Amino acid sequence: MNGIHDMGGMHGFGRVEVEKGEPVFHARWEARVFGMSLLAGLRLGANIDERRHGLERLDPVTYLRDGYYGRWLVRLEQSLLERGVLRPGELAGRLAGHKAAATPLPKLPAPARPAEHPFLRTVDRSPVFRVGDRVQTRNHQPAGHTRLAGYTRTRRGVVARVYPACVFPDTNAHGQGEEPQPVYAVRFEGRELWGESAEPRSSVYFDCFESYLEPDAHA
Amino acid sequence: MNGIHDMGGMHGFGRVEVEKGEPVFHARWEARVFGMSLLAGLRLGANIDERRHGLERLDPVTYLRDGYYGRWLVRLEQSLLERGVLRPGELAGRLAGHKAAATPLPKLPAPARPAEHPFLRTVDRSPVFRVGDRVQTRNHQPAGHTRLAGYTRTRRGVVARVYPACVFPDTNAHGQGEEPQPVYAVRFEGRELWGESAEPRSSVYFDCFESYLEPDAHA
Amino acid sequence: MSGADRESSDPRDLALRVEALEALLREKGFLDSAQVDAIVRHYEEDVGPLNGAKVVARAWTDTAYRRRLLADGTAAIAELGFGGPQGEYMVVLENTPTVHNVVVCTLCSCYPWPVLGLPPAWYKSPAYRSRIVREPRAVLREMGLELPAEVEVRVWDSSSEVRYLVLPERPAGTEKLSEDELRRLVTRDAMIGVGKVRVGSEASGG
Amino acid sequence: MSGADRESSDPRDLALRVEALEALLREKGFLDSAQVDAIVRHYEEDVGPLNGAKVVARAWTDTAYRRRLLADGTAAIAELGFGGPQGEYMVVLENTPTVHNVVVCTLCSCYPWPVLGLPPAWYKSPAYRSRIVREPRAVLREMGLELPAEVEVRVWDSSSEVRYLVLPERPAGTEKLSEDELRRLVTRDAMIGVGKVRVGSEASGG
Repeated sequence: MNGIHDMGGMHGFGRVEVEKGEPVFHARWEARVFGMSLLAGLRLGANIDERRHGLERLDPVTYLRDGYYGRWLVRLEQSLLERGVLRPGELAGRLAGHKAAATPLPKLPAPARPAEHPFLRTVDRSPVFRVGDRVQTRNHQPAGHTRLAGYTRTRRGVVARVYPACVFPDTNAHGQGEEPQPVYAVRFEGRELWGESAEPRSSVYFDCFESYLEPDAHA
Repeated sequence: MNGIHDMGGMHGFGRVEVEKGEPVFHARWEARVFGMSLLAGLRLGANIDERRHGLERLDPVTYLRDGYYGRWLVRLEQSLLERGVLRPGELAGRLAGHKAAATPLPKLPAPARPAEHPFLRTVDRSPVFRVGDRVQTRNHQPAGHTRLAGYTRTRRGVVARVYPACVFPDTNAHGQGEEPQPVYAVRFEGRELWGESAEPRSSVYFDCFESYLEPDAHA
Repeated sequence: MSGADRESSDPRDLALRVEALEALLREKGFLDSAQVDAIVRHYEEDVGPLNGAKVVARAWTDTAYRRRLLADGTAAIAELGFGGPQGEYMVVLENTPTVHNVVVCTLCSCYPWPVLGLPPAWYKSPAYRSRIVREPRAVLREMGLELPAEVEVRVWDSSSEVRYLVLPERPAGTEKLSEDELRRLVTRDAMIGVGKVRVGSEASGG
Repeated sequence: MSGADRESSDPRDLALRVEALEALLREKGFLDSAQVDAIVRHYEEDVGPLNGAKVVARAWTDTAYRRRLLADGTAAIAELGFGGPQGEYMVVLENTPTVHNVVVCTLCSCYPWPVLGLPPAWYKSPAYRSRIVREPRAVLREMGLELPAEVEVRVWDSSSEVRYLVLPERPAGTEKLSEDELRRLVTRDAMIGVGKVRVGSEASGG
C-alpha cells in the first residue's frame, strides 16, 4: 500500500534530531509494549509481514503522532481484539475504573511449529537475474502489503547482489502463502531516483523481491 | 516538494465521508480565518503560489490533523509573523490574558499594482506541444514548490488540451519570477499511473506546465 | 514553518485563538472586522452552486450557449454574470452517455468558487484527494453513483489555475421543463462529477 | 485499523493504559509479567552495539575473519556468538576511502538487533527515514560527518529481511592497539554509517 509509512524521499519532516543519552526505552510503558508485543507475536502466531502491515494500516495521523512504540501499542491492542484475547471495551472499562474481572481467554490455536528458518526457503529453480543485470521495477502498487517502496517504483537499476529465496511479504502478509523467491540488492543511481535534485555520487541499494523486477526494456 | 499535501494515489485515508447539511463554515472561527486570510493576502501581497507553499510546509501532523481552515490559520499566523504584523509571542500573550496594547504595525509596502490578469500572460512564442502529442513528465522533484504531483512524475501521456501561458508556480512561489509558459491538460491512462491495480477505462487529466514535460522518448 | 507551537486543535481553543487574533489585527488597524463580515457573507449567501446550476440549465436549453460554453467557459459563464477569484479561467467538461468526468485537486483543494461556492468538507478530505484519481469507480460507488463498466471515467486533477466545471447530462423526461425548472434539478455533486442529475430529486446542498 | 479510539498520546495516559493492558493480559493468563521483564532486560542489558564492536574489532585484526565476515556475515557473526531475531541473514558492508555505506529502513525501522541492539530514536524518525535516501550527504553533514565530494555514498534501504552492518574504516594511528582497545573505539553510529570511527573518542551511546 502507498501509505504514510512509505516515506522514503518525502520532504517536510525537518532535521534529524539526535537526543542526548539515547535510552533504549524512554519510559517504562515503551519497554512493556515492546516485551508484550514480542510475546503476543509468539502466542498468536502472526507472521512478521502481517505485523508490519498492521502498522501500515494505522491512520496516518496516529502513525506520525504516536511514535514507534505508540504505533506498536495500537497494533498490539488491535491484534488482541482481532483474536478475541481482549473484548471490545474491556480495556476502556478498566481505565474507567470498572472492577469487572478479566474475561477468559478464547481457545487459541496451538502455536505453529516454527519453520526451519524464519524466512529463507529452498526453491528448485535458479534466480532469473544475475549480478550486473539491468533491471527495472514494475509499477507494482497493491492496496495490500508490499516491500516495494514508492520511490523505487518503475525505476531502472543494476543487480548488485543476489540473495537466497525468501518468503514473499506481499502474499505472506495476507495469508496467501509464502511464494518464496530470490531477493536482489539493486543499485539505483541517485539521478534515476531523484532527477536533477539528486546529490552527486550517490546511490541507493534497495532489496527487491524477484516479482518486483523485470528486465530493463531500454537497456 | 514531496510533501504530505501530495497525496494523490495514497492509501490509508479511509472512506470519503459526506456530512449531513454541509454548512459552508462549521464554526464561526472557520469563517473568520477565511475572511482574514483573503484580506491579509491582499494587504501583504503574497501571491497564490507562495500561499500554497506556506500550507505545504506545515509539519505533516499539523497538516493532517488541523483540517482545511485549521491549516489556513497556521499559515495566516505565520505570514503575519514573517511580515512583522504580529510580534513573536504577541498572540500567546493575549491568550494568556495579558492586557498589553497591540504593537503598532510595521511599515508595509504599498500593494503592488495588480497585473492585468492574475495568472494568464502573453508570451511571444508558440507552445512546444500540440494536442495529440505523446509526452512524458520529467523526474522533477524540487525541494520547493511545484505543481507536478508525485503520482504523475515520469509518466507517459497524451496532450489533450493546450491552455494559454500562465505564471509558473515553481518560480513564482519563491520570488524567482513568473516564467510564464503554456499549460497542457495531459491524459494519463490509469494503467500508466497505477499499474495492474488501475480500474478499467479510467484516466487522469493532469494540468502540466510546459517545463514539466518532454517528448515521449519511447513513443 | 511548523504548527508545533499551537498544541491544541480543540475547537474551543481555536475559537478563542481566532477571536484574539482578529482583535489584535483590528486594534493594529490591519483590518476592519466589517470587511471580514462582508467576505464571509458573500461566500455564505451570494455565491454557491445555484450559479453553476444556472449555467447548466442555460446550456441544456440553448444550443448556441452550450457551444460557447464548451468553447470558452470563462466567457460564457461571464455572460451570466459569474466570475472572479478561483474562476478566472474556466473549462467546462461535458458528460455524455459514454464519458463521465469528475474533478479533484489532489495537491490542495482548488475549486471553481464563482460557480460552486466554497468546497464541501469531503472535497477537501485526504480520502477524496488521495483516492479519486486511483480508484474513481470505487469512490463514486461509495458516494452513490454506480458507473456502468462501458462508461469511460476521466478524472481531472486541478493542478494549474484552470478550474473545471462538469456539464452533467440532461436527464430523460425533462423535455417539457423550463430553464428555471431545470435549474432546480441541477446539484452541486453533478457539477463536480460525483453525481448525476435525476428527475424528482430537487437540488439540495449535495 | 485506526487509532481514533485512543484520543490521547499524553505520556501519562499511555503509561496508565499500558499498565492496565498488562494487568488484564496477566489476569487472563495470556502472559506472565516475568517473561516481559526478561525480554526487556535482554534488550536493555545483554544486546547492544558492543556486540557489533566486537565483530568490527575482530575484522580489523584478523584478515581471515574479515574475509569470512564479508563473504558470509551471518556465519562470521555467529562465530562470536551473536544471532537471532532481526539478524538471521546478515550482510556486512565495507567502508573504504572511496566508498561510504549507510543503512536505513524507509518502510519501517528494520535494524540488526543482535549486533546493534534496538534502534535509537533518530533512526526510527520520519526525518531520517525520508531524507537519508534522497540527500545522504546533507543528512550526514547535519549529523557531523562531512563526506569529501570524491567519496561515493551508498545508502542501503533494508526492505527485505536482510540486515546490514557497516564495517567502518580502521582509523590511522591504531596500529599498536589491541583488539580489545580497538573494540572500545567502535561506535554504533559508525556501524550504521552515520559516523566514522575516530581515535580519542571512546564509544558512548552514539
